[in-house]
Amino acid sequence: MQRVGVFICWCGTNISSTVNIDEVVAAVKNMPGVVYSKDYQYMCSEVGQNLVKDAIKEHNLTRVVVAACSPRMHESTFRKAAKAAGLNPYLLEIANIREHCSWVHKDKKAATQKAISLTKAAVAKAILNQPLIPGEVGVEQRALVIGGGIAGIQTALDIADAGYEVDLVEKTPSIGGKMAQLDKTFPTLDCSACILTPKMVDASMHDKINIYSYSEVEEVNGFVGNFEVVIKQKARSIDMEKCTGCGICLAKCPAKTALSEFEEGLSKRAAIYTPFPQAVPNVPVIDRETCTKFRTGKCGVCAKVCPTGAIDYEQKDERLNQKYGAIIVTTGYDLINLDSFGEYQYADHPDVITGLEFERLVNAAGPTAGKLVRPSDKKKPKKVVFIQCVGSRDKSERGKSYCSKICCMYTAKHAMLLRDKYPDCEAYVFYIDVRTAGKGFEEFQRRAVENYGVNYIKGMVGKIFPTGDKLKVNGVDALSGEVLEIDADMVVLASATQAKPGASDVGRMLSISTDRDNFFTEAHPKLRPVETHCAGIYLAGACQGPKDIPETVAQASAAAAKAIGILSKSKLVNNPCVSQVDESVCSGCLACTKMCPYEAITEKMVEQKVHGKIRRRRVAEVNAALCQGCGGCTVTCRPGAIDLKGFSNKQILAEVDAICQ
Amino acid sequence: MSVIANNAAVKNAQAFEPLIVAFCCNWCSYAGADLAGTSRLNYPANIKIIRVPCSCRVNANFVLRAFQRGADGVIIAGCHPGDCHYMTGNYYTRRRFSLLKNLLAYVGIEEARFKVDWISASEGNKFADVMNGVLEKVHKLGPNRKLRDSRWRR
Amino acid sequence: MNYSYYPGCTLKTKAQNLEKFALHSAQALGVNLVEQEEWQCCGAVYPLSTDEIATKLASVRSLAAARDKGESLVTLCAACHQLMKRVNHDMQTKEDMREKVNNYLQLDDNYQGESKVIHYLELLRDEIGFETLAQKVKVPLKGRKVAAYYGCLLLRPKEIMNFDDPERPTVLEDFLESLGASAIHYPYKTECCGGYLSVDKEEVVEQMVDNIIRSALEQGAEEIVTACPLCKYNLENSRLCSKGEISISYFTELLAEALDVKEA
Amino acid sequence: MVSREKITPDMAKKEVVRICEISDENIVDCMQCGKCTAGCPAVHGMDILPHQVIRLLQLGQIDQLLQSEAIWSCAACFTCASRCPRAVDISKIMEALRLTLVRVKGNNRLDIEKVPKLLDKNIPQQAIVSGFRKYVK
Amino acid sequence: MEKIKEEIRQIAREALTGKKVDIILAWEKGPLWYDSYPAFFTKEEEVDSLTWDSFCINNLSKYLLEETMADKKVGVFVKGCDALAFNQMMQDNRIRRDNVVVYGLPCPGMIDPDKVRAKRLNRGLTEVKQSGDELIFVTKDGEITVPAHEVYYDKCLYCHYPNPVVYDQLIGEKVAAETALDRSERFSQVEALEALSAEERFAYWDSQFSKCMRCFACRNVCPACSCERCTFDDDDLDILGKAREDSEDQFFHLIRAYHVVGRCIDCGECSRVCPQDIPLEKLNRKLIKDINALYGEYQAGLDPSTKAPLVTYQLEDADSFTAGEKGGKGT
Repeated sequence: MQRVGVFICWCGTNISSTVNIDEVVAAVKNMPGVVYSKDYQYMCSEVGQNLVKDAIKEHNLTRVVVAACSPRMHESTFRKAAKAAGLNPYLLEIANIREHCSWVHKDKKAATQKAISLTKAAVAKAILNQPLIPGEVGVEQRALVIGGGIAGIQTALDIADAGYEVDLVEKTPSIGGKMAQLDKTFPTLDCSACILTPKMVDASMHDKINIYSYSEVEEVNGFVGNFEVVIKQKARSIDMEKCTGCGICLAKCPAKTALSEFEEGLSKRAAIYTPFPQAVPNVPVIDRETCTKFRTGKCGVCAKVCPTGAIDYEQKDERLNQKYGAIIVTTGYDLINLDSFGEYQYADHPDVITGLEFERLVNAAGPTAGKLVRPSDKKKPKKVVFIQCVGSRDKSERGKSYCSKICCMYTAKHAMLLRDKYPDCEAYVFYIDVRTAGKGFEEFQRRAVENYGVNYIKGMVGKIFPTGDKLKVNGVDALSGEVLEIDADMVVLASATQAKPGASDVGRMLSISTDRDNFFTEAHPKLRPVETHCAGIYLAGACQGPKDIPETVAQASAAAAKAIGILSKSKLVNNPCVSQVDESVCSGCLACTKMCPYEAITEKMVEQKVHGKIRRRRVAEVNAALCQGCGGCTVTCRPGAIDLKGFSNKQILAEVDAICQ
Repeated sequence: MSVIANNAAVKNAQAFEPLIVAFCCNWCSYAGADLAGTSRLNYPANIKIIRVPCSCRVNANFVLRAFQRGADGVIIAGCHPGDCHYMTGNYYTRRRFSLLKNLLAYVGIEEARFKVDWISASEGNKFADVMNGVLEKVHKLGPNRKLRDSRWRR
Repeated sequence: MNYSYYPGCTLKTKAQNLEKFALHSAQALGVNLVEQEEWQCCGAVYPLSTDEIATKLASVRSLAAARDKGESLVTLCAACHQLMKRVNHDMQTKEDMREKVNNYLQLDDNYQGESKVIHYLELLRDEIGFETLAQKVKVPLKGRKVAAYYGCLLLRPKEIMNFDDPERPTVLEDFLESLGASAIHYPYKTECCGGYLSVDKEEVVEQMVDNIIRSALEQGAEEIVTACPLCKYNLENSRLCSKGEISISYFTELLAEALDVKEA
Repeated sequence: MVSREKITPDMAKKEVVRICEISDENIVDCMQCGKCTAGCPAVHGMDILPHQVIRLLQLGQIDQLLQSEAIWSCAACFTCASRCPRAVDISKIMEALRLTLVRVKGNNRLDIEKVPKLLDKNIPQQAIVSGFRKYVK
Repeated sequence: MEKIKEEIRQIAREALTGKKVDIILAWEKGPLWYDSYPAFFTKEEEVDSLTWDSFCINNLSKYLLEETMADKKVGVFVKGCDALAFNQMMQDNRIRRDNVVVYGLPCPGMIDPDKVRAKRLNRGLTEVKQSGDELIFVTKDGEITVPAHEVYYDKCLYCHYPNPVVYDQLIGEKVAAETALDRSERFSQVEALEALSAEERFAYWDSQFSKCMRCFACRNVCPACSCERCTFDDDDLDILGKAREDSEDQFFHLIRAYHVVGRCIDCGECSRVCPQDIPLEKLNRKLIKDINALYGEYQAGLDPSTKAPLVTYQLEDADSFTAGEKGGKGT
């Protein structure tokens, strides 16, 4: 017979205002197996925990039930307390009488009855609990960072500086990401390249960091501490050992027909290219779709001019298998495609550009060498209209319902840069709301208005009518109710940010979830912002949601700290709530092996003595290190030969019975 | 489904206090229920939640047992397909209980008494809505006698 | 290929040209448009309120008749097309309305939005294909500078009409190019002409059509084609048009001309 | 003159609820960006701008709207609806406002007796039928 | 069948004498006209009583459970439906394939004794002979010929797999696989029930389930019910008592049907052996019908290498409980 102790928390008034604690205490006394009960104002406090510990010792409790807040909140707290008192922590159960009871019900009588019922279920389950001992697994002391933008670079540097090996995988030929494309950064207007390039170089020089550029993660298996990853290194067509980055091939390549990705299509690049001069690694790639050699078999100019013989047309994709203890996802964001916003003429008129294109147009290293001119006729604009929220805060099919967060600030920045370069050029900003929550942000935006004379108009643009060499912008000032028409020379659209198109595939590969907008979901929106629900996998940067550079870098360091927390351990404990097979009952049908998401169940042969005879039988076997405890197998198993520790068939049936009493 | 509508239903059925057992997966729906609590949303106390690691842990036995023991409705809630914490668990849930739901309807259990839905950790509102929705329908149906063990006293 | 064809009342009176040339051309293209029996006026404007059923019944009758014949329903008038398409969409998606309409109509078979509604232009584009059309052109409209005017009813709302990009449609331009004409692009091609406001608020309509024609003229258009009788009326009523600066015709007239069946 | 009492938001007003029901649109979705007004081709005929129409509804100021010319200047061209970032179909709200008026007996926008004189010989049936559908019950 | 019976006997004799197998599992004629029951043959001389006639309805595959057979080498005769059962048990790893020699028997159909009685053909019946699509009932008073489909089991009339889908050796010629009745018709009774109201359906099933004596014959005969220890026999789990209680009958039947989802080969043996005539096939077929509709046609036992519907999934699987799409207006 088990000796159950029940502890009922008031949670100040959070529980006690809706649940009559006295009634619960009285009811608990009559529950089968309960030998002790106690209520207290804050059971999670040290005093409260001591009540639990003392009672376990004093009353020889063999099972403990705490009726309090959600187990997702304090289960581990109370388990630790139980352990400290010498009780196996898995002999403790939580009854959730706060989130699932006092906070959602108003009727005190009904809430009290429900609290009793939930506690009774927890008692019934606890009686059937078994002591569980977590297993241990080793930790591979190496981290994988997926994505080489500022988030990935910062994470890699932080982990490497802590002394652990880091592999940084970047899909494009160079690390640097979106930040490398930016001209200046808000709210300080310091040059983006000036602050990013040193970090890129640090990463490439760091002896603990290996950069796999032009590479992709193809497969991820395993679990925290022991991820097994396949990295695909795409064929660069260049021998990275031999290439010195002299750049002769880039200049001599005759196929300069591709639009430069880095320059947002505002200029052309050669078939053999490095995305930008400060690329890391400074080794070009051959874009095989553009390259004449690959398309027709003729040409080969780059190979002829290369002084070191680094060009290798025969190079093939290579696959690399590597083990990691932790993974950090920093895959970044994209801008939405504006094709469906025909009223803004983005696809039809060259002088309607995106904010990112504006960055390139004002950048000294950009396609116009920093001379801000209209793409159509290379003339200096006299009136520029900026439109914010193009696709952001847009519930319709063509937009994104969220705020893209960075546009208000970069639009202010753009308008200031414009007015700075051309004081005689007028700047108009159409906005729905201006959001400047950030250190120095509000002051920055006000400077645009007050010192730089940027005209801010609360309202939107209905349509742009290209008329002659002007863009007739039909807008509204919603505050005054004036309908406006502006003859602009150029229009800059603050297009919404979005998750990378492949994010959900990456998510599936890593078994981390994505939200409705395909941004990766953090484990808790407030308290676990860089963790995912998958232990050992962390998030940083705009792949988790729109973010500016300061936030991204902060998150990157946070994710690095979390990863270091794993890497610094030599052993990790397992969740002991895993499946186990009763071999005497298992028929060996192995249906469980077919559905197990972790391939944690295999078959094995056992010898059994039946009626004096040895019988060799096939049965299922669970690898406790791989099993994550979903319990799916237990349902495929008709006779119940496979059961889940901590959530056994008997335990759940007992809960059902208790709840229904 | 509004609380107001639900209160009306309560008035109509007066003495009938349904019992609804909800199996919620730990990672999404149980967390969604927690969020409903944190957001102080309202749903009636008739709904009682049993935590399971994943909706794929729910055995058909459990559902039938709840009905045997006097539940007037049973709910299984898990992560949205594609978002399962265990990668693919709820895809199996979807198949298993699509069939069981049809089977229960086939032997004459009113469809509204058994509900499977996907509720993510961020859908506290949906959690309350789903619970209120089932309760409202069960209210209209009245107490469940089918499958109920005549010896069991609630 | 057989199609059920819904003409609508305007095509039998003031817009006979829209129909006549369409039918001649269809014949030349080997398409059999069979006018529905006992069709009724669709009501000209789609009732936007949720609580109107009676004004949608005529459309459902036509839709159901096409369903019973197993044919797609072809429309020609932009207003009729909008109505047919939206009522059909309602019948597909709004359970409540579906139930009420079927209760009322007592058809042999309940109608659930099974029919496919296509506009004559969609027939040309998707079923015949502009390339095939171009091959059948006998008298290419070389040198004609034609601006296509879409109006509203074919394009919006996009999710339901599914006709073309509502902001940057190309079907009429592609059509014109296939006839050998030069299609003039101008930003006002999708702006509203004022529609039925001409009954009540002529002064509002005046400015709307003015904008449209001016924009077309600016881009060098010499004529405008449209698919809607009311658009044509409003455009023709404008000052610029009265002055003879530009002419308005139905797209089917140019089609018949190019196929050399205008006088068939 | 603006009186303070007049600008108290009253979303629960019966008429506003009715407008939302007839149109099946959610006026709280609107965040007053003004995109509808900016793109409205008939805006020059409006005394109250489209986004202001929604704002007044949000504030429960329905009387002003029912007296306005704006609702009669809307050509139901759906330009606003197709561009609205909040997926609010204003053309449906305009229609609901018109219906609120014409459904009251004797409240037709057009005097049927006078209609024949309004018409010229070229006006298509479509215009007349549409006009009747929009202006008369 | 007469000719094949002789062939079978010969094969059985040779297999036993040649020590190819230790046991032959086949049918033996009993004292009653409809009695052709399963029998083990270990000696050559026993084989004379081996039979093959239109009453060999019993499925022999179920006897092949590895624990039943220990390590003996068995030769077994399988009809079409028995072969599906064999495959299903293979899929469940309940048969040691290398210990079994499978002799396939194309099956013309089996006679339902109840139909014979209904036609009063059983009076003085001595023998039934098959002749094409007709059966000749030899009685003391002479011979009566009836069309075979009039006396075959209903399930045989829907049978799609009269020819064994697995065998080591096929005996005789394959028979035509056309079914006497449209195969989709096998769901007609399910559809009839579906068309009733919930109350009517419950009343129907309640009256059926309450007849149950929990003899477990349905389970024991079922090739899909091959667990080492059935969950209903798990006293510790306490899900099924011994008392006369409707809810437990309902529980048993629902879970039994549910446990054979994706395994049920639709052989109909459960209903046939039910002493209370509970129409269990209407439960099984409901589930088969839903699987086919939701996840595509699946025939259990056809190919042991395919994954059963409940241990696999598709990303875009339909379900029966979420109405409409996510999001959109009004949600």
